[in-house]
Amino acid sequence: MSQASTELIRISGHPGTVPGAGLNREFQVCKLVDTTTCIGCKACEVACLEWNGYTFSETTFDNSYQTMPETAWNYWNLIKFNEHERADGSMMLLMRKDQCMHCEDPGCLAACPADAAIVQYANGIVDFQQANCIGCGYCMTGCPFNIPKFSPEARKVFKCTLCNDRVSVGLEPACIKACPTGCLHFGTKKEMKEMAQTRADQLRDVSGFADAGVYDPPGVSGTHVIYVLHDAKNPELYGGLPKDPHIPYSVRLWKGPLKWLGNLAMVGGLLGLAWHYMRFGPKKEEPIQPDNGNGRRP
Amino acid sequence: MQTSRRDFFKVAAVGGVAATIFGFDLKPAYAQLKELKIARAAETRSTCPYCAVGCGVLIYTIGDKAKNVTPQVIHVEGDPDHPTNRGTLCPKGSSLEQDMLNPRRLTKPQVRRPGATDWQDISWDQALDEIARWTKKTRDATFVEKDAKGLPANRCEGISFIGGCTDTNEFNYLVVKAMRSLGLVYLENQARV
Amino acid sequence: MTSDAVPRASAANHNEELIPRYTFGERANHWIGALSYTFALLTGLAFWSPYLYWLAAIVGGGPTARFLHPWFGLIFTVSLFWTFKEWRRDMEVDDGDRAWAKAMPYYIQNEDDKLPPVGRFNFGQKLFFWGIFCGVILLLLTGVALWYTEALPWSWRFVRYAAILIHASAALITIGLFLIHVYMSVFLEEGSFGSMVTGYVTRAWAWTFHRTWYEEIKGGSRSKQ
Amino acid sequence: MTNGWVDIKNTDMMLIMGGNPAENHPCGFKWAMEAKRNRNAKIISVDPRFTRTSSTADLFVQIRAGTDIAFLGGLIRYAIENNRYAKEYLINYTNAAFIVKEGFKLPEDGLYSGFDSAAGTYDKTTWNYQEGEDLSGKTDAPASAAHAAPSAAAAPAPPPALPPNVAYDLTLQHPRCVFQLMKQQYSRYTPETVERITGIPKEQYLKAIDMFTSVRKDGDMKQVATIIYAVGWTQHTFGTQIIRTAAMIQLLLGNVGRAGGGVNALRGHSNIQGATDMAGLFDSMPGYLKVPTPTDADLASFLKRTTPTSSKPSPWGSWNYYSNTPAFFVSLLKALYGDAATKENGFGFDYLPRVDRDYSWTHIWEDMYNGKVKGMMAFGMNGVMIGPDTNKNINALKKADWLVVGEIYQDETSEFWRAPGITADEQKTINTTVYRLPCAGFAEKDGSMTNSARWVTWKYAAVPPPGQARLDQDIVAQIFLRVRDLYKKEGGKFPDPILNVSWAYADSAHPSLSQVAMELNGKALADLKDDKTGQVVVKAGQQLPGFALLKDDGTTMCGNWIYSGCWTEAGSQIQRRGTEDPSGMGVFPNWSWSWPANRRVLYNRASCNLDGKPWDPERKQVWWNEAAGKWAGNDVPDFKADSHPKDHLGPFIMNPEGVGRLFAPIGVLAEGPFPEHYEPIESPTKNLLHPEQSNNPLVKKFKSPYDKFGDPAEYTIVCTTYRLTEQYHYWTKNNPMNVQLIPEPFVEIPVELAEEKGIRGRDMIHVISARGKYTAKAFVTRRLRPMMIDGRKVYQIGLPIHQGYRGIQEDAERDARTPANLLTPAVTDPNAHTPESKGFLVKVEKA
Repeated sequence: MSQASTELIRISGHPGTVPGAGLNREFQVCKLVDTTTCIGCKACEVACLEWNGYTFSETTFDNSYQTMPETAWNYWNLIKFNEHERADGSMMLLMRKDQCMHCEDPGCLAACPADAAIVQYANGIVDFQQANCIGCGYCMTGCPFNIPKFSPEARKVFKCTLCNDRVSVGLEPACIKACPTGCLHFGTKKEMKEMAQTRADQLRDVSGFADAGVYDPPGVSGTHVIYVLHDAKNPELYGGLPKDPHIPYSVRLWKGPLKWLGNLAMVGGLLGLAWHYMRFGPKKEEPIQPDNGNGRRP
Repeated sequence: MQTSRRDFFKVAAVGGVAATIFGFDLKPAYAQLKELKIARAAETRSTCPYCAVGCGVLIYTIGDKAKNVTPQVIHVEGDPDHPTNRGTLCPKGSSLEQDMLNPRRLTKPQVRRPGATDWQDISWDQALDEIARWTKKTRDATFVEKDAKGLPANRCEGISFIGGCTDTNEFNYLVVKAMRSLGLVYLENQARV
Repeated sequence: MTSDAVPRASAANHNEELIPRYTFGERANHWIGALSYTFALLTGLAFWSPYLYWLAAIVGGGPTARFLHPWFGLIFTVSLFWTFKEWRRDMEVDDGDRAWAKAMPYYIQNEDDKLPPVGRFNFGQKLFFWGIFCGVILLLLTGVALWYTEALPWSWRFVRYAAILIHASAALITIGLFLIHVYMSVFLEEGSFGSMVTGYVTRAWAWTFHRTWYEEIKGGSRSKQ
Repeated sequence: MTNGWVDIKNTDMMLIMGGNPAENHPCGFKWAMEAKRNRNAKIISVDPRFTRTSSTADLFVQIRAGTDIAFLGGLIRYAIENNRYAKEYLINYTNAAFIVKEGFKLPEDGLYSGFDSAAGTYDKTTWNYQEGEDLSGKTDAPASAAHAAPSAAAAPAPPPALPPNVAYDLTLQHPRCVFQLMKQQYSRYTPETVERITGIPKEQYLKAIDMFTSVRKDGDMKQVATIIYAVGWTQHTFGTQIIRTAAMIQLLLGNVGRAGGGVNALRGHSNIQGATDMAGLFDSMPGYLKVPTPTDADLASFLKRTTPTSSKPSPWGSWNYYSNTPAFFVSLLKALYGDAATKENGFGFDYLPRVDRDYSWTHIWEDMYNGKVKGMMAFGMNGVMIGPDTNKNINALKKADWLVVGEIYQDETSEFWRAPGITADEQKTINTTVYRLPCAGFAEKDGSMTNSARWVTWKYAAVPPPGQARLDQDIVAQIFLRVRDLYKKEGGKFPDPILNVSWAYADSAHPSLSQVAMELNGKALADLKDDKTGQVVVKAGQQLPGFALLKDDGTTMCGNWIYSGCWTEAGSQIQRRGTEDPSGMGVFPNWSWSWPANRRVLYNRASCNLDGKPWDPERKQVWWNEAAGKWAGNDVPDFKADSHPKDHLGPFIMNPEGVGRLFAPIGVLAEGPFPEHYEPIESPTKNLLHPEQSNNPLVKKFKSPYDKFGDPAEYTIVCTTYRLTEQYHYWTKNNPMNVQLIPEPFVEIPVELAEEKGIRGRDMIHVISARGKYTAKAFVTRRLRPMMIDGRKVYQIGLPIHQGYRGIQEDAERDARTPANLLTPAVTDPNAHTPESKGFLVKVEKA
């Protein structure tokens, strides 16, 4: 994509300006995951694997339908299962597709030290550029959703690309296309938000889920993957979806005040030493004086 | 195909590390988008072989169906035009690529002889000749023209044919035609169980 | 420095005589440590700020820098632990150091003649050593966590959060100490740098800066250790 | 399916029972979700375990496996008692008003009238309508006795037939009218009884049936409910009767024929609908025509026996479409035997084998085990794994002379001789010759498949078969042609059908499937003339436009009458790709082609009231156009196009009655006109309705040493088997992607049972039935709960069926290599001959 570099609105570890900063596109893309119509079929998992060219990895049965405990560097999309018993004793099988949330304010990108290893396109997609990735793993610390995963073989970090190879030519992501029940939907952020809200209202008014709602966490300025939950007050039930995700405070401290304090200290130190040299000059050795007995100089 | 692609990925990944170890990357290309892997691939319309929803699938193959290309599958996804599935596929349908590109596929006729503990290869010609011979021998030995009450039977009671779930209508019809002509009554199908 | 108001003593002919200060092992270890620290410093700085990311190019680019940084850190740690083993006694803080510490402003203002005599290492050097030592312990612990971030389970993510802060802070402390160390040994205190290269100092140098130590060893002269 | 996949979006209420569409038909299930999202439709999920379908349901009810008739019977009772049924529909479109013959007895003791306990069969004479006229209001009916008497007296001579004129009572008050009998039959199915049988607490049960019947509150016809099922109903020894109960409910509530309604069987495989249509089954001929039996002396007597005559209230009409059976069957014979089928030889009728008994699936293995069946050809069919009682099947194959397996992967059937437990020494004693032929995968062959909604869709080949693999049709053709050559050269037993069968494909060893599809559609063998005008409608040699033109005089040929219209002179209809849906109701009239005659919703005349106006004007399917004097619609009317509503022609045109059958008379079903609850052959309890007749009286058990049944005192746990959404039968265990999703076999067991047995999740356990032992890891879950059955705690466990002894994990010995069907019993439904695999008894042990 020739225009891709101009459409970058954020670049990790980048000194100076960003070519697309301030660029206003007509719309940003968004993936809507309606967990209330998810049937946990894992079509999205397979479609993701197939499209992205990853294949078999060893798994073991773990008293669950869940394929593996967490997403992996070569498994970007995982449905998390939770058998949940409601207060009235009725069962719920909560299923949530876990993948990169494509945060508006991405913690991975904030933490990344490598120039352009993580970029954010104007359409909202946060993309890892493995060619620039140095494999430091800071993105894994910066992400509040436990998404970026390190490949020991490639020594790079990988995650969902929101199929930007498909999106850039006008197709929908592979998982979206596959989803049999339409629990996954793709469109503009504005429309997905409206659609999610309509569904949440329906769940509240028709299906009796008083706490139904939309998950679009403000802590990361919203995400480009949003959820409809039966119980938006307890997102943790859905395979540990954080209640109030945000870039970790330590990452903010590290990339913010600490960095400026450190820079100041280092530059200040250098200047101070230079000043000292100019003010006091070098220490020179002196000829040995006879001992006057008190151990001090005469 | 599938193995080589995986290997290719490994090589690419290792090569990438090597390139960055030995090279300099002062000027990163800001963002390199992956090319769409099916951009100009040939597209064939088919039907998923699994359940009876009958989802339309698009099979993408190498080349553009030109004469000098032997097509091989590179990707399968749902047919967005199909009114039932509208492009969607379940986890089985989504993995159809690996159903075709599967190293476990049978690729040659084999025979297991009486008392043998393993398979041996056999030519198609010989296999078909032997099967035809068995069929005739068993039919002639077990054919019932009239039953105990003297009523017409015309049954071959020594051979059964069981048909599978993915056989096409036309194949099923040919089976009925051939097998009923041989007098088979033990004619059953996945449709029963 | 005082002027030539006081004529050179009779021992003047000894002033330029060389006496051993650092063994070959100590010097080799120092320079292994110095190089590994410098490398870790440069690569670390590359990761510290986008404006210094170009530093990574010095070692062949970001991935290589990331790959080597922890290894050089480890080398430095090993080197430092060896130093610790060798110099632990020399680095013990004693009563004399307390007096020296009170007189530190004189040291800063190059009025060394107002300082109490010191042994092999002065209190400043001891501070430097222990500062680096503590810093490296922190760097090591947090560095391992950062090295294998992927091995830390998500439920232990607080370790990651702590590690990035502590690693950076500890690094900043060692950088401060490092700058002072390099400044003093290379620029400020003439003869220091040479001593770590050749292993020898002049008697005058020893007498000037480490008089107690000088008194202890003054019998010795340039000879193979 | 009476309706279709997309049509589900039009519904207001779904009862999903005996099926798990979210897992097994995910892409079809989207339309259920669409109904939920767009119409606020509700889903009631009734299942032995909480499935992923249940997770989307508005109400989940856990039922004991095999007690569905009790559940549904109670629903019928509730609907009648609470005036939640479609009265106009019921009277005019069903046989509710028909009067049943005197002497008919309901099964209060578990048996209908006419049971011969010695033979274990029914004399169905009394399962018939009474001949007569309108008896409305004449409850005391001496006339009926008069009518009943002669038919009872005439019993021995001809086999009982339906009377042409049926006595009826439109007030539904006559004590022997179908409605009253049905009411009486299900009056025993009170919520309390249902609770004791099914284990569903009464309050929950009432909530479920109240929710379902709420669509017909006070008889209001606007809303529509659908019933969706799959083999969870079929695979019982009373499977057909469960489905009939559902059909009765849908008739009672007036949901059949309507958009968003119907009785919808979700077939489990891509083309078993087509395989059934094509009659790859012992007991039918293509297009659901009957098979000849030894007692059919010739074609004429066969046609007389199999062609129904209409049976209805005299003022009503009945199209009785199967009255065209002679045209369908003769055209089929012309397709099968071509020029060798002449009027003189009964169109080759005698070439067909005569079917005298049950040759179905379980009998194949029984008879092979007994040394009768010597050879087997299995194409794409993993016989060892699929049927019940794997051990028996393996031991049967040991006794066969030869086996031909056409497959794309190494399967258990072709390797039965080295199944786990068979030593090398034992292998040397197995004398079966096995040929394993590499076939083509789905993407490598063209042809048409028929989905569950009866849409016949063509697919194209994308790639050539790998290596030496060949197309399945080529292999069968080549075997057949070689056999034919042998008979030509050497002669043999009755070679005529083999030599005379029409195999006139351009390349006989590689038959072109489009040519075969054209044969299925049929063509004119002589110029066909319009009966009235005498003008030629179709010229000799032309493709037929549809089955209406089929003739019984040998001037047409047609391989399958219901497929007539699929490949006409206008071209291939099954390759059409029109995406337009003008009505917005998911009809898609120009997408591929649906049998019969491109109708998408069957019996759609019933979507209108007597006057021909849609019950719900917002969901208009077909309607009577008075001006044009014709039925018109968004769908093709499944009806006689010019039949004025005043003619009162019945909408169920395939029945001789012209109406839907609440009561199934004489020949329709083996074990009774109304479904009755019977326990599975292996059940933890006696039948609480009639302990003396616990099981279906018509179920036969085999006598081989493998046909053992468990004592409920020892085998206390109810086990059910099923598929998972991640895997497809015994096929995807060869596909790494699917193996990754479900890497190992497991058994779902309730937490309470696990605690009792000291089993933790991931522990290896044995599941043992009287027939075999299955080993897998325990999946301890709260989605299965212990149930109270008549005051006693009963556990249910669930067993996915996918793994066997050949596959990625199996070959790496990462699992115990035990097929699930080691456990299941070889007992079948007496109507459909489908084996029981959904409810049987086991015990569980820690491994």
